[in-house]
Amino acid sequence: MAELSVEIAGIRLRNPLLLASGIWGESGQSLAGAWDAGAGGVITKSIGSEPRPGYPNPTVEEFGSWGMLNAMGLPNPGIAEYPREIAIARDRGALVIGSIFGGTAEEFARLAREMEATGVRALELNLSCPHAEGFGTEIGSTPQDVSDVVRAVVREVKVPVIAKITPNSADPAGLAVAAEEAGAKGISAINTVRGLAIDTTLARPVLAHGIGGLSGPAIKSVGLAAVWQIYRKVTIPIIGVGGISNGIDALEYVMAGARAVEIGTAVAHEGVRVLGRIVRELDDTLTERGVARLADLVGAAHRGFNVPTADARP
Amino acid sequence: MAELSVEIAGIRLRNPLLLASGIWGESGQSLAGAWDAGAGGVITKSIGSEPRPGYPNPTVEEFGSWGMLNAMGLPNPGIAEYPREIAIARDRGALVIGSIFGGTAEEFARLAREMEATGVRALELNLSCPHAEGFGTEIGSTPQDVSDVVRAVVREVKVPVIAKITPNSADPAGLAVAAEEAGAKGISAINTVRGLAIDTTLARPVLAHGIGGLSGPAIKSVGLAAVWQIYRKVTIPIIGVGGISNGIDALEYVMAGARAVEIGTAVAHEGVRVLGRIVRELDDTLTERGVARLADLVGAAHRGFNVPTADARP
Amino acid sequence: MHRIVEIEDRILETPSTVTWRFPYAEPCAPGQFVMVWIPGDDELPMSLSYTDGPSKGVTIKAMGPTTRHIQSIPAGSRIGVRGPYGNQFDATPRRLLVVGGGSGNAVLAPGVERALRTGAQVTCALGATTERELLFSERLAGAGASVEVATDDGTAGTPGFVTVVAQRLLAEGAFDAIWTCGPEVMMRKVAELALAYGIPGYGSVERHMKCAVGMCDACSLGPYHVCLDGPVFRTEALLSLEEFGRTKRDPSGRRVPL
Amino acid sequence: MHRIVEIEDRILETPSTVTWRFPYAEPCAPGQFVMVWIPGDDELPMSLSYTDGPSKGVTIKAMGPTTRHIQSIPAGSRIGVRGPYGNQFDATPRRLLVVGGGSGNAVLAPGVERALRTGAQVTCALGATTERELLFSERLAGAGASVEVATDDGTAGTPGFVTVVAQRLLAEGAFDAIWTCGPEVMMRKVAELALAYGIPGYGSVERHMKCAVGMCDACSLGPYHVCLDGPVFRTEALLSLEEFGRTKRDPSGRRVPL
Ligand SMILES: Cc1cc2nc3c(=O)[nH]c(=O)nc-3n(C[C@H](O)[C@H](O)[C@H](O)COP(=O)(O)OP(=O)(O)OC[C@H]3O[C@@H](n4cnc5c(N)ncnc54)[C@H](O)[C@@H]3O)c2cc1C
Ligand SMILES: Cc1cc2nc3c(=O)[nH]c(=O)nc-3n(C[C@H](O)[C@H](O)[C@H](O)COP(=O)(O)OP(=O)(O)OC[C@H]3O[C@@H](n4cnc5c(N)ncnc54)[C@H](O)[C@@H]3O)c2cc1C
Ligand SMILES: Cc1cc2nc3c(=O)[nH]c(=O)nc-3n(C[C@H](O)[C@H](O)[C@H](O)COP(=O)(O)O)c2cc1C
Ligand SMILES: Cc1cc2nc3c(=O)[nH]c(=O)nc-3n(C[C@H](O)[C@H](O)[C@H](O)COP(=O)(O)O)c2cc1C
Ligand code: FES
Ligand code: FES
Repeated sequence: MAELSVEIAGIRLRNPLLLASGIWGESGQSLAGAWDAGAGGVITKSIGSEPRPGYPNPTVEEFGSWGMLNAMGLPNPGIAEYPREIAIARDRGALVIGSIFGGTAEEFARLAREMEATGVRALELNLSCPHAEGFGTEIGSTPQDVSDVVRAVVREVKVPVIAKITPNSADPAGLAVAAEEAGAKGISAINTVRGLAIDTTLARPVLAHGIGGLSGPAIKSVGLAAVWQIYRKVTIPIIGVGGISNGIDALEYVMAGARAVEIGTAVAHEGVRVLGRIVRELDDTLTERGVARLADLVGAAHRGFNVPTADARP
Repeated sequence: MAELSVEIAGIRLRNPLLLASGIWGESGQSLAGAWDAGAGGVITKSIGSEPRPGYPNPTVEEFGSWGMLNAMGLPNPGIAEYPREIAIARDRGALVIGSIFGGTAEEFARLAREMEATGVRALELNLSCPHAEGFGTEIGSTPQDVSDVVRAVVREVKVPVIAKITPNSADPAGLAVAAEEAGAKGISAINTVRGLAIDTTLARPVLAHGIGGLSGPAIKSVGLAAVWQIYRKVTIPIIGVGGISNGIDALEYVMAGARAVEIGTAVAHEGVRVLGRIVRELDDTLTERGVARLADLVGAAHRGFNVPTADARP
Repeated sequence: MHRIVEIEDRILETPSTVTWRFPYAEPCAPGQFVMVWIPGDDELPMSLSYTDGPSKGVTIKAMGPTTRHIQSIPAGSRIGVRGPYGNQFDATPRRLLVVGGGSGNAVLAPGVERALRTGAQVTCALGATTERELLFSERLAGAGASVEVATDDGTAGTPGFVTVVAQRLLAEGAFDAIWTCGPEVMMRKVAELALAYGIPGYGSVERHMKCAVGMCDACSLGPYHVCLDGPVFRTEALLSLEEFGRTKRDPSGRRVPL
Repeated sequence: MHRIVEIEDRILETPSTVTWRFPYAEPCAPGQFVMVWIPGDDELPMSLSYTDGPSKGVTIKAMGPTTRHIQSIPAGSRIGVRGPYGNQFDATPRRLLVVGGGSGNAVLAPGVERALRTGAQVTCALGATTERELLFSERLAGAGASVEVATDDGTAGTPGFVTVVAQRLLAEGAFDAIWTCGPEVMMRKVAELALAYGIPGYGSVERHMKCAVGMCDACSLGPYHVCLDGPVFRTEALLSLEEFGRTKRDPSGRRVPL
C-alpha cells in the first residue's frame, strides 16, 4: 500500500482522484455514489444563477473508444435548488468541491458566496467551457478575464479557489499565472478541447449546438502539455484533467506536475467504479515500483529534463 | 465520376487533396511521388533560412491508430539548397505549394521571395508549429503577428499567399480574419495541437523536445471546429487539415467550409498511395449520392443550421 | 457514434402511435433502448419494440412536440440511431405475467415474444385509455400469449385500470415473474402487487436522457442511472426509492413532480 | 508507442560492437529493424540480430557519440523500443550466397539462421577490417553455413575486400539468391556481381531515420523510403539509383556524400 493521500489548496484528499465537473454531478446521490466508489473528492456540475436546461439533444457524440464530443450547454438546476443536492452528498461524508460558472466577475462572486454557504471545501471556477455562448472560455480566454474573475471571487469567500483553465489558448500557462497572482489556490487543467463533428449524409453538425468539446483519451496529451507548462510557471498545486482512464494515465499527469487529477469521460459506460479501479491501479503500480508516497512523484518528469535545441546536431 | 476539381486562391487543383507540409516534403522525388499517387497538389516541408537538423530523436510517438505526437523541430535543408528539390517535383509535373517559416516578418518576406523564384504556385506560411521555440505558434498566436507577417509577405510576392493557422488559440477565426485583411488568399487550418507524452517508468517525456504536436484522427474534430468557425468569418477559401484518413473525413471538412484539404499523418505506414485511395473514396461517395460537383458541397453543413440557445426548453 | 438509417417501414399503430422499422445491424435485446435522432429536431430515448433480425423497430407515442412531429414523418426519411444501451429483461421466466400500459406495451412486446419462443407461458394484462389506443394486443395474442385487456373508458376489455386485471390474474394463477412498463403510478401499483405475492418483479422506467452512456447525470434515479443500470429494474428496488412514481428531474436537473 | 524494456543480456561481440538482448513480444522477421531509444540520449534505428522467441536482440557498432555511449551501458539498464518496422529478407532461397561487411553481418545473421532451418544451403562471405572485429562468423558456421572470411589487414581469411571472396564463390558455385549488407560501396559491388551473374540480389540499406513510419521523409532514397519500402531492396533497384553508394541526406535533409 503506497501513500496516495495528497494535499491541494490546503485540503487533504484521501487519494488524488476527483470526479470531474459535469460528470454525475447534478444529483447529490450521484456525487455520494462517486465518493463511495472511492473518489478522493467530488466536484459538482458547474452551477449558475438560474436553472438552465442546456442544449437540445444530440448533446454527445462518441468517437470509438478514444474520444467523445459533447455540448451539454451547462444544464444545471440553479444555485437556489442545488444546496439540497450538496447536503445529500455531504451527509454521506463526501468531500465536495463546488463548481460555478457565470457571465461576469460579479456573477461569479455572487455564486461563490452562495456555493460556499453549502459547505463545500473549495470552489472550482469554470473559466473554460468551450461551447457555452457568453460563459466559459469566452470569459476565461485572456489573463485579464481570468484575473478579474478570480480576484472578485477570492474577495468574497474563505474557501480555497481553484481556477479551471482552457486548453483553447495560445498560452494556458499564462492564464494559470494570472489566476495565481489573483489569489487562486489551485489550477485545474484542462477543460474540453473545442471540436465539431459533421454527418456527411445529412450535411449537418451532429450535435445540436454544432461546436462542442472533445474529451477522453484523445486529449490526454493536450492536458499533459498544459499541466507541464503550467507547472513551470506557478507554485500553487495543479489538478490534471483530460483523458485519464487508468492508473498509468494518472501517473503521467502527476509526473507532469499535477498533485491531483480529475476523471470525466472514463466514467461513461463503466460508471463511477472506474474511480475505485484507477485508485487500485495507481496503488499497485507504485507498490510494484517501490514508491512509498505518490506526492514524491509530483513533477518528477521535469527533473533533469532540458529542452534541446534544433541546432544541437550538425 | 464526380467533378472533384476545385479552385483555391486562383489555382485550379485537379482534386482537393494536398500533401500536408512536413510529410514526404524534404525530397523532390518524394513530392513527385505524392503527385504521381494522385494528390491534387503537394506542399513542401516548411523551409527556413538555414539548414536545420531538427530535434534529436525520439521525434515521434504513436497513440494506437488514432493519434500521433511529433516534435521534429522543423528540420529542413534551408532555402539555398531546396530549389533543386522543387525543380525535381516540378519537372514531374507536380503542382507545388511552398511552405516557409521564419522568426520575423522580414525573414518570412525574404524567404517568400526566394521560394517564389523556384516556381511554386502558391506560398503557405507556417504560422502554427506548436513546438519550435521562436517560430510557428509563437509568431502566429495573435492577430497582430499574423497580420504583420502576411502583410510583409504579400508585399513581396505575386503568387497567392495562404496562412496556416494554429488551433492553439482562443479564437482561430480571429487569426484567419487578420490574415484575410492583410491580403492572404487562403487559410489552412489546422496545424498540430500542442501535446505531451510521459513515460512513467522513466519519469520523463517521451519526445526529446518534451512538448510536441498532436495529429491524426484525434484532432479531426478540432480541425473541423476551426474550419467551421473560420468559414463564418472569412470569404477567402479554406484548406482543411487535421486527422483526415478517408473520403468521408475529407467530405466532413468540405461541408464544414473547406475548399481543399491536406493529408498528413494518414501517410504514415500506408505511404502516399493513401492519397489515391482518398480521392477514389471521395469520388465513389459523391457518385453514389448523386452529387455532380464537390465544389457545390463547400460549407453545406452551414446551410439551415442555427445555433440553439440553452434556454430553448423549459 | 450515430448511424444514419432510412425508415424502411412506418406503421400507424394507433391514432397517436407510430412504429418505425429501420435497418440496424447491432445486436439488441428486449428491454434495451436506442437514442433516436430526428435531424433538425431532438434526439430521444426509445425502447426497441423489435429487437430481432437486421431490421429493428421503435414504437413512438405522441407526448410532446418532437413525438408529435414524428407521427407525420414519412417512410424513407433518414434518422440517426445510436445504441443499443441499457440492460434487458430477464430471459428465463417460465410462467410470466406482463402488465403494460399505453406505450409501455411496446417496451414489453419483444421480451414477451422471446419468452414465448423459449417455451414460457405468458399472460398479458394490457391497458389503454380507449380501444383505439390499445397497443400490440393482437401482436402478442398472435404470438401465443394469453391476453387480457383493460381500457379507462371501457371501450374494450375490463373497464378501468389494468392493475385491477393484474390483481385478478395474480389471485387466479401462479407466476414466476412479473414484468411491467407504463405510467409510474401504474408500475408502483404492480410493484406492490409483486411484493404482496412474493413474485420477482421487473419494471422498465423512463427518465430524461441526454448522454445515454452514464455520464451526464440527467437520468439519475436515486443511486441509479436509468441509462446504465436500467431501464429495467427490480420492482423491489424501485419501491425503495422515494422518487419512484412521485418525482423526476427536468432537463436542468431540478426535481419536479411526475 | 515506445515500450520500455530492460537489457537482460549484454554481449561484447568485438572491441567496438555490443549485442543487447531484451524481452520484446512483438513478432519480428529477419531484415526488420526497431527504433532503440537510449533515454536521455538519442533514438536510433537498429536491425534485429535476433528475431525469434520472446527475447529479441540488436547488435550495435560504435560509430558516433550515441553508439559509443551504448558500448558502456550495463545490462539491467532500461531502453525504449518501438517497431518492428520495415520489410524482411525473402524467406525462400534454396542456395543462398550471403555477403556481409562489418556490422552488416548482424543484419544478415537471423535470416541466414532461418534459411538454414528451412533446409537451404547457405554460403557466407563475411568481411571485417581486422580479425577481432569479425562479427558472427562462428555463430553462422555453428548454425550450418559454409563461411569464408576476408579481412582488410589479412589477420583472418583472405586479405582484402570480401567482394573478392564473393566473386570467387560466384564463379565456383551456383546460387539462387544473393543477400548483402555492409558499407554501400561494398553493396554496390555485390549488386553489380548479382547483375552480372543474373542472380536476384537483396541488400539492406541505411539512411537517417526519424519517424520510422514513412512520414517525415528523413530516410528518402530516390523514390523510396527506407523505413517503409526497405530496409531490404532488390539490388537491381538500388543500382538504378544515382544516390546509392554515393550520397545520403543529413538530418536536415541536405544531400551529402556518403
Ligand atoms: C429508456 C426510455 C425508453 C423510452 N421508450 C419509449 C418508447 O418505446 N416509446 C415512446 O413513445 N416513448 C418512450 N420513451 C419516452 C420518450 O423518450 C418521450 O416520450 C419523448 O422523449 C417525448 O419527447 P417530446 O419532445 O415529444 O416531448 P416533450 O414535450 O419534450 O416531453 C414529453 C415527455 O417526454 C419527456 N422527455 C422529453 N425529452 C426526453 C428525453 N431526452 N429523455 C427522456 N424523456 C424525455 C419529458 O420529460 C416529458 O415527460 C422512453 C424514454 C426512456 C427514458
Ligand atoms: C534500417 C537501419 C538499420 C541499422 N541497423 C544497424 C545495426 O544493426 N547495427 C548498427 O551498429 N548500426 C545500425 N544502423 C546504423 C545506426 O543507426 C547508426 O550507426 C547510428 O545511428 C549512429 O548513431 P551515433 O549517434 O552513434 O552516430 P553519429 O555520429 O550521429 O552518426 C554516425 C553515423 O550514423 C548515422 N546516424 C545517426 N543517427 C542516425 C539515425 N537516426 N538514423 C540513421 N542513421 C543515423 C549518421 O548519419 C552517420 O552516418 C542501422 C541504420 C538503419 C537506418
Ligand atoms: C458530458 C460532460 C460534461 C461536462 N460538464 C462540465 C461542467 O459542467 N463544468 C466543467 O468545468 N467541466 C465540464 N466538463 C469537462 C470535464 O470536467 C473535463 O474537464 C473534461 O471532460 C476532460 O476530462 P476527461 O477527458 O476525463 O473527460 C464536462 C465534460 C463532459 C464530457
Ligand atoms: C511529422 C510531421 C511533420 C510536420 N511538419 C510540418 C511542417 O514542417 N510545416 C507545417 O506547416 N506543418 C507541419 N506538420 C503539420 C501537418 O502539416 C498537419 O497540419 C497536421 O499534422 C495535421 O494534419 P494530419 O492530422 O493529417 O497529420 C507536420 C506534421 C507531422 C505529423
Ligand atoms: S443519460 Fe446521461 S447519465 Fe444517463
Ligand atoms: S524515417 Fe521518416 S520517412 Fe522514414
